[in-house]
Amino acid sequence: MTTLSPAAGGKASSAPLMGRDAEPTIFELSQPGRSAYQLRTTGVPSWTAEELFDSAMLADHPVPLAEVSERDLVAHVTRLSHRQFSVDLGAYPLGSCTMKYNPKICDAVATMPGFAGVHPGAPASMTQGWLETFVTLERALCEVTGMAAATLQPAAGAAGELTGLLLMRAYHEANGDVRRRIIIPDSAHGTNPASVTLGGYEVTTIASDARGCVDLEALKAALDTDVAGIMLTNPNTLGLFEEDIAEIAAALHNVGGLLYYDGANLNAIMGVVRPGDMGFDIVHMNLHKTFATPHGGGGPGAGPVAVSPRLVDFLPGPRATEVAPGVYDWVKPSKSIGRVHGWHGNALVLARALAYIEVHGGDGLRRVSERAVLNANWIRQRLSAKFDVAFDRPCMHEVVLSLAKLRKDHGVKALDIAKRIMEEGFHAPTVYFPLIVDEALMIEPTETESLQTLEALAKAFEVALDDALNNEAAVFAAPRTTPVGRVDEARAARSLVQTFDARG
Amino acid sequence: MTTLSPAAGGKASSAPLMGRDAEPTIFELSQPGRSAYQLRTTGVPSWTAEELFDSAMLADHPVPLAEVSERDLVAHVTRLSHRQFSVDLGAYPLGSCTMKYNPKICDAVATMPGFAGVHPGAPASMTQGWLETFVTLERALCEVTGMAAATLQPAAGAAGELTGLLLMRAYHEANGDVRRRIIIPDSAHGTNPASVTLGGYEVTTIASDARGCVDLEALKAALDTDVAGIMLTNPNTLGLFEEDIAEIAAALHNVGGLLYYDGANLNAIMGVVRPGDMGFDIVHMNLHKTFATPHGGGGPGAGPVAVSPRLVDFLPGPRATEVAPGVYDWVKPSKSIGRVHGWHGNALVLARALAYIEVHGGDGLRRVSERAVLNANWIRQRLSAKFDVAFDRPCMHEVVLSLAKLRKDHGVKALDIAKRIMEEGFHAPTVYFPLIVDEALMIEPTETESLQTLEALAKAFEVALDDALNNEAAVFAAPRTTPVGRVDEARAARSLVQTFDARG
Amino acid sequence: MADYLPHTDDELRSMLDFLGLASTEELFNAVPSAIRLARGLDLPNGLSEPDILHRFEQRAKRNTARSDQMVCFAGGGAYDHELPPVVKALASRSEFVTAYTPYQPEVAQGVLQAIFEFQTMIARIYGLPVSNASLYDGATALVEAVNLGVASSGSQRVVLSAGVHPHWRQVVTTFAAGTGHELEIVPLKDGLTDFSAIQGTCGVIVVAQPNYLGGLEDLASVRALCDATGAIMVVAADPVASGVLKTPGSFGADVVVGEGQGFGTALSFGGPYLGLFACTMKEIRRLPGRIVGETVDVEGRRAYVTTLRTREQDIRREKASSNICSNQTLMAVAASIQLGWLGTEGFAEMALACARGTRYLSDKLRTGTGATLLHPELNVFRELAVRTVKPASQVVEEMAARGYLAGIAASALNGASDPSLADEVLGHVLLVSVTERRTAEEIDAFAIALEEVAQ
Amino acid sequence: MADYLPHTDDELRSMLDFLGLASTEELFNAVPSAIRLARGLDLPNGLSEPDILHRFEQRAKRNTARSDQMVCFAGGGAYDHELPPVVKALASRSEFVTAYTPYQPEVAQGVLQAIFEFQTMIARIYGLPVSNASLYDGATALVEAVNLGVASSGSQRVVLSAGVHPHWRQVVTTFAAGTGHELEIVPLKDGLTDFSAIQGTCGVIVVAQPNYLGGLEDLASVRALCDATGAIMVVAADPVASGVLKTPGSFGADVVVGEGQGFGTALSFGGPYLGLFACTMKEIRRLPGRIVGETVDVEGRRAYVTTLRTREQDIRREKASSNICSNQTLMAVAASIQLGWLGTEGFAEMALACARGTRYLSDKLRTGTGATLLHPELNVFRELAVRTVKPASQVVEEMAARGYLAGIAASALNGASDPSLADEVLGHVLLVSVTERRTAEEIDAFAIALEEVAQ
Ligand SMILES: Cc1ncc(COP(=O)(O)O)c(C=O)c1O
Ligand SMILES: Cc1ncc(COP(=O)(O)O)c(C=O)c1O
Repeated sequence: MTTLSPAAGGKASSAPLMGRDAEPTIFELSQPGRSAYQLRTTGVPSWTAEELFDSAMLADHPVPLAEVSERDLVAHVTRLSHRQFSVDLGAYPLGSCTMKYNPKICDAVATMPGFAGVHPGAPASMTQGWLETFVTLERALCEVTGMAAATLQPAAGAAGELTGLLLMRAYHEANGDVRRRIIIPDSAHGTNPASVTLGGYEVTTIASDARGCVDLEALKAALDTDVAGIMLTNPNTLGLFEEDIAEIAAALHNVGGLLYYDGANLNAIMGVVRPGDMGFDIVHMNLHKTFATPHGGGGPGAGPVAVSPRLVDFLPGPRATEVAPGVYDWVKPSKSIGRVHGWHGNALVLARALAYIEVHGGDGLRRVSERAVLNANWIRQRLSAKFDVAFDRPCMHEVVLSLAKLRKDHGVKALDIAKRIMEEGFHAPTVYFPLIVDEALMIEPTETESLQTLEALAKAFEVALDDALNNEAAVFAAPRTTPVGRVDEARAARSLVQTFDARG
Repeated sequence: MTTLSPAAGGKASSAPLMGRDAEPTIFELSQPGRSAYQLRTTGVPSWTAEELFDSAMLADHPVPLAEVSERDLVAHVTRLSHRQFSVDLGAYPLGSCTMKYNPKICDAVATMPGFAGVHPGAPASMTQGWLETFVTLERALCEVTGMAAATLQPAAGAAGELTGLLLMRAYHEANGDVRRRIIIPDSAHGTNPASVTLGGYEVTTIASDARGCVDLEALKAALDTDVAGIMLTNPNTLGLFEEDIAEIAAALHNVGGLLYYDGANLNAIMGVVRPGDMGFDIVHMNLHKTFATPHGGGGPGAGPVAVSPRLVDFLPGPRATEVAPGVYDWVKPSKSIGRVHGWHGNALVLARALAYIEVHGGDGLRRVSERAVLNANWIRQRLSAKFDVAFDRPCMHEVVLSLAKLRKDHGVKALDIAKRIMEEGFHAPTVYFPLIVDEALMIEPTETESLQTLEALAKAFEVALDDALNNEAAVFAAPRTTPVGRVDEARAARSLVQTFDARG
Repeated sequence: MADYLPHTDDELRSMLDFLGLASTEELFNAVPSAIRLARGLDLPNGLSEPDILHRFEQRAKRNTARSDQMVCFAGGGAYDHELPPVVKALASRSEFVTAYTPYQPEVAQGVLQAIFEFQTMIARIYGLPVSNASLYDGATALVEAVNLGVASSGSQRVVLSAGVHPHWRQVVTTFAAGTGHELEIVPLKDGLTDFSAIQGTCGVIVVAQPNYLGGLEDLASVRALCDATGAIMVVAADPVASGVLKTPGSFGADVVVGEGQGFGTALSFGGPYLGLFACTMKEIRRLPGRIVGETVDVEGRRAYVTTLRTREQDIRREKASSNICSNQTLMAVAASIQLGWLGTEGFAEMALACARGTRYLSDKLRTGTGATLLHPELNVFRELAVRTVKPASQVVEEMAARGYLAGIAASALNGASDPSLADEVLGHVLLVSVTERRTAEEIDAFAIALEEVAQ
Repeated sequence: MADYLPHTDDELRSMLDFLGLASTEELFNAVPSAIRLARGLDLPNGLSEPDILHRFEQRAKRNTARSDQMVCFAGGGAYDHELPPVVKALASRSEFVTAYTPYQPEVAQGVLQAIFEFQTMIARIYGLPVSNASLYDGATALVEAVNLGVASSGSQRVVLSAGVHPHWRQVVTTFAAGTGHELEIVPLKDGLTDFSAIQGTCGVIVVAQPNYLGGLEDLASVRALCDATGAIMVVAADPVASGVLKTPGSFGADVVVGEGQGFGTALSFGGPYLGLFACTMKEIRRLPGRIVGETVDVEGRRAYVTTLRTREQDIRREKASSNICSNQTLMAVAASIQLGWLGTEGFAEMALACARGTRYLSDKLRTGTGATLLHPELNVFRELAVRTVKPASQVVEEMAARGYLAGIAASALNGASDPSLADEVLGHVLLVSVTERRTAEEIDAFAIALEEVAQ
């Protein structure tokens, strides 16, 4: 490799400002009698609580929250923010999570008073802009996935999965067909089996083959008319494309089963290949991954579910529908499974996604996927000299390393390497997922990271490895530069302190 | 002192996130061919530059800026922000600067599209909301200062000073009165003498007396009809109220001189005493200090100038004026000195100030001053056991310590103590101002800091002192926990690198 | 002009070279050509940010029901509460917004501590010792509560008050198709749940507090019924009500769920919102979703971390307590900030102000004929069921022309029929809500307009 | 309900006790009672934040000339340039917003580095080696430039082109009353400065590029004139123009000043804006205001600090190069972000787009009769002087009704008469500006409307 200029990331990603002490909780900052709130002057009579309610209902003491000034609230929360790594501070190559940079235009759209300030119970006549947004987004998502229609209600990927399974169930039931099993490869994300249970099915796990893909023979052996369907992500969680997908689809359809596509990895294939064209019947998308909603420290997301024509009538409802050119209304599909969200889904996340799609356009979305795959392959190739790549061949948008050998030979775990990488100023990759890879480190650089950042990231991996081989103590002690050092997770579970009040 | 619960500030104010390396400049992050910008699709013909301009005018090469992606821009700037202390992160007791907490409602007002999006050249008929804001603010400022009218044009305190001096000049000239001197106490802020020069006057400096106040006799001795006026701040830069102000005013007025009030310290006296009632003729206010515009890393501010009735006609213009109830227009004062700003002043700062005033109300403003003075006196009393207070008596909103003895006995300078305090997670106090105090440390806690924070701050001073007495090396090495250690200022001036291109 | 992809042409070439590829197309060699998309995506060309902003501004114009342009009297689970600039500013800090789930606690103390504070606040508000780090929304939180209740009680018999918000009931029904729970809906009588017919062993009993017509239920007798039937007591509780009323936990609720939108989240057309979930210590290992615990780091410094992870889907897979992975953390962070801003006193004041405003409006409607109270004798909280002479949905449309979002027609939530309202009134019930943001002046004018329009 | 003061009643008492005071009133014992305010301030009572926000929203409604609701063709020194969400988000980070002047460099590297980058960018844009950290606005930057020029040349004779923005000329005139500079205003001829009458030694010659009617001056001959007269050459230059035109520095300007609002600052009703100031190395010790330099810390790490501080008022006092203290740092930070966002290519593209739009509009106005070009033959940049049959100020009012901020009537800037325009045309000159944000569609419709209205 030629030498590259400095990266927009790495050690400098966030310099220490001052000190390394813990920030007190807001409850410790609290002083009786202090406050920050200000409410509107209403001119409504100041009835007492006793005048308004039966006394049996009345609280006998106020709920104790914190009592702080606005100034102290601001300082407290701002300081907390300085104890938090984020995409905006640097690269976040967390596999399976697609921590791409999210354009700020999406924030701008999601905070427009004409979107954010709209009550969800307002009639369609007064929310045409929102309905248009939904319909336009639904169409775009269907084009990207090759499906016929979609529900936008599910609030995240897992909610989409469960929705999809209920759609399967409704479909089979409408055919008078009772089926009990769902097939899931052992590389699947944990939400898949968990959703299956909630969908009232049993999980049949099939092992991956030596290529890291679905073992076609094992699959065929598992198939019968008790199988309601299969859940797959493609590329799978190893970042590998399931090349036999057409055969898999045929096999499933042969026994009357449906194919569910876990779209968490859609970022790899936009404009290249579509789940619908692979033979999938149901697809959820993680808008918070592929379509650039920032992850918010754990959410919110949105997990729309798109389906093939035969499932359209079963979709949750009501659905925003264009009932005449430029006129929108809520329409409930004829055999709808019902609502899966209290209102219309995570609407502002949906608006963000549409902004993202519209600013990119069709070509742009394909470019996103190309670059995501390019970056992942570059880092794979760059690291393969010193690291073992699990299932070493060209990958899609992410790549999985196995540190099994390192663990065996040096007692250094994937987690240790992850912690050491953080000292270099990057977020760690995903560890121990997928479960089928020993000591897995899963890297998803995403398309928004530059070559310079990839190189710096690769160097960070090398530095960590170097320490693991020559300076084990440094690896076990890592991270030493973060606001807290390695955290005692066992103690947290053992002597549970789940609220401030639960403190000993 | 009883033990207080933890403060919303101090060491924890901003924990280190990762590493301590420098952030590269944007020019080093630049890669030819990369970009972030997006412009509107206009449909205007794509004429070349050659088709639009005479070739002699055309740039022969584009101005090289940086070439970065939006993602890298965001990471770069966000990381820079993590290398910056601010009020929102913790206490900032910088004397003379009034680094109070600034309510976020002011930001909300200043970003309303109905204010921020208005072109300054739009006629009064289309900007009545702005003119109302100006007129309402002017009236409030006049009430707080006890003056008759004000100009809102000056962009900061220093601009206000110069405007005030030009008003003096115009006033005297209109009286056929040629005067050449302005009196300034030696404790004055540097902008005062600098403004005097630009106002075409000569500075006559008078020494402070043993109380730290204007030496009345020395002042009287300096007065004659060549004196155009005096510039004072009251409380003065030592945080002390000039008790002889009535006598001073009388003496000045006796020789036909005017009194100029440097309102940088207005935060101490709102609702308690008014410059107009003290006998001042001209007052500037630092809205960015007293009226809660955050300082922006050095600006913007706003320095409106209010005057007594005899100076109203000379004010800069045009001025927003209520010409009929609820109807506003621009009116130029009859003998206006002219414009002192390209448009109407720092309008958004003015809007912030009005929001601040309206949310506080008259009582609230007085409370602001009471608490500012209370906090300063508390910290004075708290520190006086271990530190020498310059002119040790009750102060107003700030207090000045002198470390002359420490310097003499231990070679530890005020600057060393300031740097050591920063290791405790607070901003340092002001050092070496006012110039008349040896090894000055000037502390202005402001009213928004809590007792808990004051106590933590006092402890930080004590820790620093303790180190100075017992562990000098730690003081000289401070600060060690900040993004960079002590900075070589001499080298910066000696081998000047004022742009990236000036690098060796 | 740029997209968000940093690769220069030179870099593209060098990267492909490094991989030994001739073109980006070859990156996808693993994708069988038979299934590849042979054409470009049939989507409009990308446009620039200002173009798209302009387009969204045009769309926004067609959303007339904006809380900054219409006076909002709509509630029904989504409220126009105060959302101060300071909370918006803090909750939108990019460190919170652009972080992932706190899998690496050493670099996620900010989010973790904010969640820990959130959990503490929600636990206190609901009067229970345990809260999780959020669920999707109130409706799906109720689904999780029912699942927990069934798992805990071992009985799939789930009794649901018809006073539970119709949408929430619908969501519970949808998911019961998978879990196989047997749902029974219990009707209301005079605006309150009539549990009198319930007998025998139950798995779960669900009641809403207040119910969706605003009525305050008698939680003590629900507790008694649960004791009698062996049911887990689940309350779908408005958390704002705890500012003035006894907490559901103090009545012995086992699980309390609710919608936290009112704490720092804009109306947002229904999402992202904030599912609240609190329970007893007994149920903690059945808790759905993430929970943050306090611990220490290697140097003994206080630190936070997600804990009891073995309940979660990524570890327990098909045996997990729930399938939830992404939740609504950012809203939880916003809620912790908003509740910090409200504080003990503000939280109580806000609830009281809602109650006062509601009383003020209900007093005005006592004398009307066009718009009257459906249940004049009821103790209500922040919601009022108003009976209109004209169909309620028509009233909403006509009130819009006068600048009001007047409420929600019960029929819009319920569909053609509903166990909570008699068929003949359903179309004439308007759900009206008064928050602390409504002034007497606004309420006065609204009452007059409503009386006129509803006639 | 809260204000922003943290003191509880208990704390107040304990603090006063600690000071030995009985009341807060006693804190002010040093203030003679004769001058104390015996009453409360005569200001309305404080209201809550939501009340005040509501009030400002009402006020905002009376500002109809909003760039998001009227199509903006006004310029005259303030431009409706692109202000992308990313720049707003970054520039509003509270670390930048709530910091003071970087007096303690160890905790101010963020602001310092941003200024260093800003200085580099402005120096490049103006084609000079030195830029400061900002001045108040373009007009006051020009005052500083004149002061520097006089100090450098030793002559107080200041020749100012009438093509300099009228407000800026007025500001220079105001401050000359203090400095005693002798100002001479040189008229325009056919839209360009006619310096032909200038002879003898001069201290400073000031020209605007473009001048305020949009016309592009011949900077090479201004340089020659400065050489001939011994004058310091000051150019008040639109920094946007450097995207397509040669920089003023490349013509040998000694000092270049300008208004930086177009780089990341909203129209803001005229402020806070951003005064730009660049000069030759020769003048660096006369530079007004702050300048940031690169250096190292004790460990040799790169660091930034304000430097050459001995020029400044806090050190040099009455002999300082300027009295400026607070400047417009936050706007400079925003500009550095905006210029980073534009980049080399975007900066050029934006300038070109402005020029194209201006040409597109001017072509349309060539055929009209109601609105015509004042100087049809002129090379212009982003500004057009349009001659209207109706008084220009009336045209502005009537165009507003059609949804346009049509421009600025020259008379509104100039007052009754002006050296730059003949008396008989002054009232009929409309200054129109086209930025990169104006679409062909907007310009087409605008030209038609203007032609109709101006008739
Ligand atoms: C492969 C895969 N499937 C499903 C999910 C679940 O998505 P969500 O977190 O939105 O529920 C994830 C999220 O991490 C995932 O990576
Ligand atoms: C006492 C005093 N006077 C005047 C000024 C100058 O104000 P500005 O910085 O707004 O020009 C200051 C600012 O620090 C000050 O403290």
